[in-house]
Amino acid sequence: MDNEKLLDVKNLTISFHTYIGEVAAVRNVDFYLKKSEVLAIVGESGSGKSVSTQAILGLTPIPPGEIKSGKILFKNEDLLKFDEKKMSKICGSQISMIFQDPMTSLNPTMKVGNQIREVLHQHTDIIRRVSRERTIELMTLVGIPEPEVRINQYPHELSGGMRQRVMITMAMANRPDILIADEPTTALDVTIQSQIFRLLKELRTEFETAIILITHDFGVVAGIADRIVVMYAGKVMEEGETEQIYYKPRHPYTAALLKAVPSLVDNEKKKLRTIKGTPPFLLNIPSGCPFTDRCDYAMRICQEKEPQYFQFEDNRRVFCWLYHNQAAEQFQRFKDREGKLQ
Amino acid sequence: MMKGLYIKNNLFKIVFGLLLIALVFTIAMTSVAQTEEKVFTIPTNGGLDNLDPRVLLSTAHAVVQYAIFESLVRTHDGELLPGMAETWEISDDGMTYTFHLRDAKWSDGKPVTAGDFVHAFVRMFEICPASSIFDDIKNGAQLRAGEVTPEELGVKAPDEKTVVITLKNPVPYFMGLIGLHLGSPGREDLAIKFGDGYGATAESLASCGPFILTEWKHEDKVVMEKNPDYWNADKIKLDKVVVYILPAEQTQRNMFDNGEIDYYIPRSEAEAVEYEAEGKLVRYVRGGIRDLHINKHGQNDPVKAKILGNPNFMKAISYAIDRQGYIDNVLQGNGLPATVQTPPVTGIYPGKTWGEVSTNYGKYHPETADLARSKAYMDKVLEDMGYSSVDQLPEFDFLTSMDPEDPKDVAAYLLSVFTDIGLKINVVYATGKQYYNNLYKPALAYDFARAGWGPDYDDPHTYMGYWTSSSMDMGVTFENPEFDALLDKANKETDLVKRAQILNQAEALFSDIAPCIPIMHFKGALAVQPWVKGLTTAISGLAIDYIYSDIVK
Amino acid sequence: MYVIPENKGGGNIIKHKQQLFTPLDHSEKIESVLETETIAFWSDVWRRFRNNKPALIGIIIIFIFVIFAIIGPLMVPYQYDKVDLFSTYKNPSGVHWFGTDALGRDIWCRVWTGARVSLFIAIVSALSQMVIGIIVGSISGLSGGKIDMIIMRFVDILIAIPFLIWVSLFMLVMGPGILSIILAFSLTQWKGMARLVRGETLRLKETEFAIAAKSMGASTWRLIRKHIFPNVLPVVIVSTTFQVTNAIFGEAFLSYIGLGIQPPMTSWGKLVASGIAEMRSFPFMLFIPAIFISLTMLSLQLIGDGLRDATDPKLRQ
Amino acid sequence: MAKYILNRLLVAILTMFVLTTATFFLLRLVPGDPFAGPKVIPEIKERLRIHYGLDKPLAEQYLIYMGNILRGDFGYSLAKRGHRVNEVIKDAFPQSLDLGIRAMITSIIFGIFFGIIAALNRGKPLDYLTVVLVLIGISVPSFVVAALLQYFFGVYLKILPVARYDTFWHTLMPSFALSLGTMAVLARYMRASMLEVMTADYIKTARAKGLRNTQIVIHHQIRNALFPILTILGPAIAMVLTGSFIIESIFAIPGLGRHYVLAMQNLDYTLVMGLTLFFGFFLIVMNLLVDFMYGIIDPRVRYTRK
Repeated sequence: MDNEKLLDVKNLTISFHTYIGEVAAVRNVDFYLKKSEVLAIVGESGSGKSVSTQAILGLTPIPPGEIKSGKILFKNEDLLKFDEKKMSKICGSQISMIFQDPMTSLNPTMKVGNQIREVLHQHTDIIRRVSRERTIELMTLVGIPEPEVRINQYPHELSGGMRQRVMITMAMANRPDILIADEPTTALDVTIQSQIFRLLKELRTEFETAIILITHDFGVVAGIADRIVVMYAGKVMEEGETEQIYYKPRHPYTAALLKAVPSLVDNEKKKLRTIKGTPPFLLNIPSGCPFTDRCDYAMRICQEKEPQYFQFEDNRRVFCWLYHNQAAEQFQRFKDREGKLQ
Repeated sequence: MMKGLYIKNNLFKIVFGLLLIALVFTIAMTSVAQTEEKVFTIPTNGGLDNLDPRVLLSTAHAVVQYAIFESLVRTHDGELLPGMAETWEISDDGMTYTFHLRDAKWSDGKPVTAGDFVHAFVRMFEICPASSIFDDIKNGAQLRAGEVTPEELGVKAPDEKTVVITLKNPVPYFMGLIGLHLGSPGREDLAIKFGDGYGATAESLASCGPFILTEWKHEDKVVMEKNPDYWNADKIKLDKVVVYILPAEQTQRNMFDNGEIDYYIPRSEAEAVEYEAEGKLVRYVRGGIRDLHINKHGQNDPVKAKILGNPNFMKAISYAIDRQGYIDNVLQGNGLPATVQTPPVTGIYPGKTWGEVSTNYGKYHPETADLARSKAYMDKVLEDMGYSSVDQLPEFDFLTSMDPEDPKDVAAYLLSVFTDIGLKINVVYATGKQYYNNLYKPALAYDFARAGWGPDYDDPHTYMGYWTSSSMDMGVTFENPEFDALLDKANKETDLVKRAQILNQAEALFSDIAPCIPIMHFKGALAVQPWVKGLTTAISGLAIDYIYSDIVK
Repeated sequence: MYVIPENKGGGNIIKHKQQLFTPLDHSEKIESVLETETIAFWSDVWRRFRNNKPALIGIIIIFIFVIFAIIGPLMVPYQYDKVDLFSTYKNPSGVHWFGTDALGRDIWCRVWTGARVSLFIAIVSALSQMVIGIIVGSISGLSGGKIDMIIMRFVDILIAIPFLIWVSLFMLVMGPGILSIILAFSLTQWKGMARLVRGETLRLKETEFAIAAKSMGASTWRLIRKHIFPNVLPVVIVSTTFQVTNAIFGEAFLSYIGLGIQPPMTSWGKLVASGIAEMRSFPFMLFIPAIFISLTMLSLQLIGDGLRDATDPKLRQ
Repeated sequence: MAKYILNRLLVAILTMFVLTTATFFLLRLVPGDPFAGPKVIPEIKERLRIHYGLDKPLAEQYLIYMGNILRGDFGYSLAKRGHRVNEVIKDAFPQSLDLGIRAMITSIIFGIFFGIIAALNRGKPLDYLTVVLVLIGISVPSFVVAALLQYFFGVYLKILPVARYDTFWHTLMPSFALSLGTMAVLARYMRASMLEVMTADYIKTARAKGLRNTQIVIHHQIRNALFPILTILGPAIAMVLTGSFIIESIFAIPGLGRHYVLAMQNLDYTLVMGLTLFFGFFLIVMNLLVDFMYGIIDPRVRYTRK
């Protein structure tokens, strides 16, 4: 079982030291990734999903950040113990990442060709002349038209979709084992979004790259992800296979998130719902479940005591008191109201 | 992207290379500069703008002009030497001077002619701001006013080698005047050729003095080299004279300490004492008066005019001034308390100084403060005005210059005196030009003005002449017909002893009632490098005379 | 269907199970309350400023200087313009704490009198620049169009000439004196502030709350007072702090070239200028006022930096 | 781009026009007579006024002056008799320019260097040390620095010439004294700019690409941090220009700044006018150049202005 796990994040806790105190951004988070699998990490902004994935590549700014505990096992080696030199061998070659805003993620004063070549030169002994051809080849592969022209352009001269394709070229240049895509389409419009996802799917098939897709939008997950991890306030709320989560959400938060997704099937009938309130500020961690104040099914215990993970047979975990045997009454209410989804 | 790095490396190489080259050059140059030339180096504050002696008047200009031009005669170390004139005769009535020129050449090879002197004097009366000191020359003032033609001026050239000057008064100090750089010959051809730019560049000038102007880098330096054709060239020992323009006095002192300049005028007595301890100080006598002018017209305010025109008011202030205390403590002795306008060292007739002749010293103004007398005088003023206390006096404007060459602290001391006797003062602190503008007629925009006067020639007349009614100089408001008549009489008197008596009488009258309070006479102090030999000083004219100096290192 | 795990921390829960597993009312949930933005903002700024040690030291130094400017001259039995010919050029001692100058005037007294003048000039001119800048900038930003263009071209012209040149020209016209210096600084130095305020105004004009306020019929004045002014204030305050330093240097420069304060009144700039002349023989005459100018400049810089850090929206959170 | 340049040029010309007019009339408001002086006779003063056309009505003087300026002639100086203002500028500008360039280079090299050092060591002793140095640079008046340098290196250590502007060694102290303020400002900006870039997304990208820290600093951070610095070069040039007023007099450098102070004190209308216009013109041109340079170097600006 374990050797199937390409990446295994265990008990990860990350805090940020700010002038007003310590903010616990990620608390005891566990998740894993299998070979050529697509894992989606879903959650609102501030849920800790970006922080925990950036820690994989050692991108957590230290200080103010501090990794308080945990392990990130990549091919059974703990990445957190790697020094800069070893880490730079992994980054961009075995694990790479693309970011939310392709405008700001590309160096504005450097030609895109050079930015792509940089990653080739960094990890291979390829000579300059060949690297140019290779770059053009890669750009063609991700569907950038006229790569010979684009290679000499600056990021601002490209459209948003093209920029993200450049980012993907860079990320895929060395055929990594894992690609972390941090909200890759948020800044793009809907048609481009689907193109990018199609591209990611193709690349995954072609290179057998495992993908961690970070998003706040359940809508984009369904078509691509194999498994889903739902995060909220630095905690994993629910984890399971896509289809199960999608059709049978077991955490009230997951359910609420799903209700916020516009459905293509029957958007006429249903009103789009949003979750009331805002996520808690993680400076003072609430004593109970962090979702309590926004939860429609909150119980007194939720305010007082942090829930446990309830492990289900079908490889699902839920972080909620509803599954305690004494909460049957409230659980029934949940089942009745959210049953429509199931 | 490695390009950026390469450029940076190259830049470092370039910078490093340049530094290395500069180092090599500097070392090379310093070794070349070690020559046996005798170079005398002079500091000056600046204001070296036009070297035509007729255009602008300043110490800085004079330092160069005395070296590159030769007047008819030259005063050196208190002695009258021949100059361009080999010999001269003075008529018995003292009104006609005939000068016979020697054979001399300008630096461009043209001979110096009597016509050059005529041109110089005509030009002086036409454009020179200070030409009034030559007003004793016949028709001089009239030429300036445009009333006569240049041909009628009392300076004539009967032939190439003779200059005849006719005066309207037989002034005894005329030989001193004619030795001023103002009276040096000028070049009409160059003046026409260069127009407004004449005198502003080294190229536009021809030299005829002991040194030749060879380089003039504006606001930086003036270089003069020994004139081999100078009539007394055998006695000139310096090969080169360099004038550096150094506006900050602190810089001058630093350069002097580093041996980069050959003399330095200490800016305070404290500095002078330090140099005295090093044995580098030369103390000398210098003419000049620092005084306080009172505008008796009170800026056309009748009440003020009544107060300021009252001699008792003048004395109330004068007796409150502690001249000796000020000089001893603030200037550490670098000055003489002035109780009359004319400094005692001033010459009057052969063998006598004014100090030995005048009977007015200490009589009308005190050396140390006498506050009781001051108060007595003030009470008289208050009585005349019908006031009961000093507080009723109006506020007075005290005009003071901010020219950095003037020691500001005299004004500050005077302010404290005003405060002591209870006057309300409004300080008008004006820049150079604005100061003169306020001070002079017709503006006379002051009640009190801190002023001073430097001698044009070594005679008491230079200190009194500018207080006559017709004078336009220095914002004076004496306007006393009796005083005017005495001065006029003195200038017509050929008997020097009688003349001295008349001047003494005029001085007594002036000191008693004139709206002018003398404060101090100057003492000069000069720090000189030990290798400089034969540097002399003078009461008037070129204060520091280096023409015949030598450098012995 | 489900496999319910054992309760690990069970005992506690079972005890109160009835209460613990009852649903929570809405009223029992904590609603996240949004405080009034400005109050939260300023207390936030203060909190961060307080943690900035250098800035606090700066404030303390300036405060001490202000106190001494007020009481310093009264602490000694001398007056700043009182000439004492019998104690000139005295080194600092128990009698004259900072020594005396060429006229025997007590330098302690003169330094603090100079502090009054320098700080007064600096603060008043910085404040008046601020007022002019805010007025011109907000008029320009709010009205837009031609008025904006004309004002901005005018500002361009003012900016084209180095500030010392403008100030010296104005000083020449108005004659030396404290009032002239303040006027010269105020009349020529509001340009940066106006630009700043205009930029902020333009930006804020487009923000939602301003548009909302306008659509609800708020008057322009109200818009400025309630919405634009509080938002512009942080940048304005920071910029004013730096203007104070400019004014202190400007005054020193004017005094050095002789266009500054009239004697016997003095200022730090004047004291430094005369100190430079006496530096070789009496170094204390330069160092004492120079240290005060430099410390003041340093403190103001620290305060300015601290304020900037404290109000920087990027650093908030 | 062409339209932008044209617009900027028009504004520059308008600025020069207003500047000329304002200075002309402002100077005539100054009380005093440029020909006043010790022992100056009124008739001679009057003659000089006529000679320099100051007796004409103000409007006529203005028109004549504007006409001359269009021909590039600033006329004769009133106080520096016999000197054309053009010549004065021509004589003095090279020294000021030389000094300015040296000071600018010094301040740019050291300012940027210190800024980078401080930013890279943020929160460490080296950062504090640099910040303190920078603050001292800003806090001590340049004329105090100049006077101290002159005494220390010239008189006390005797390793550098006290004053004047002659060999390379002469240029060291004045250009260093002049560069201090600008150096400090540049260091502060560079530090802030570096820190801002440090948090930029593309730095994260670079790290995710597996670039090492030094590579990131050199290839991505410094390069991008330098661009905002360009915008303050204009004001920095102005600072160096006016900073030279006092430095030039302390080190006896025959430059423009010294003339400016003297001309002001002497009410030398024509010289003050000429120098003000020259300074203005120079600054406007420099600002334009900096702007255009910015447009050329920074691809983002180049794009948005097309």
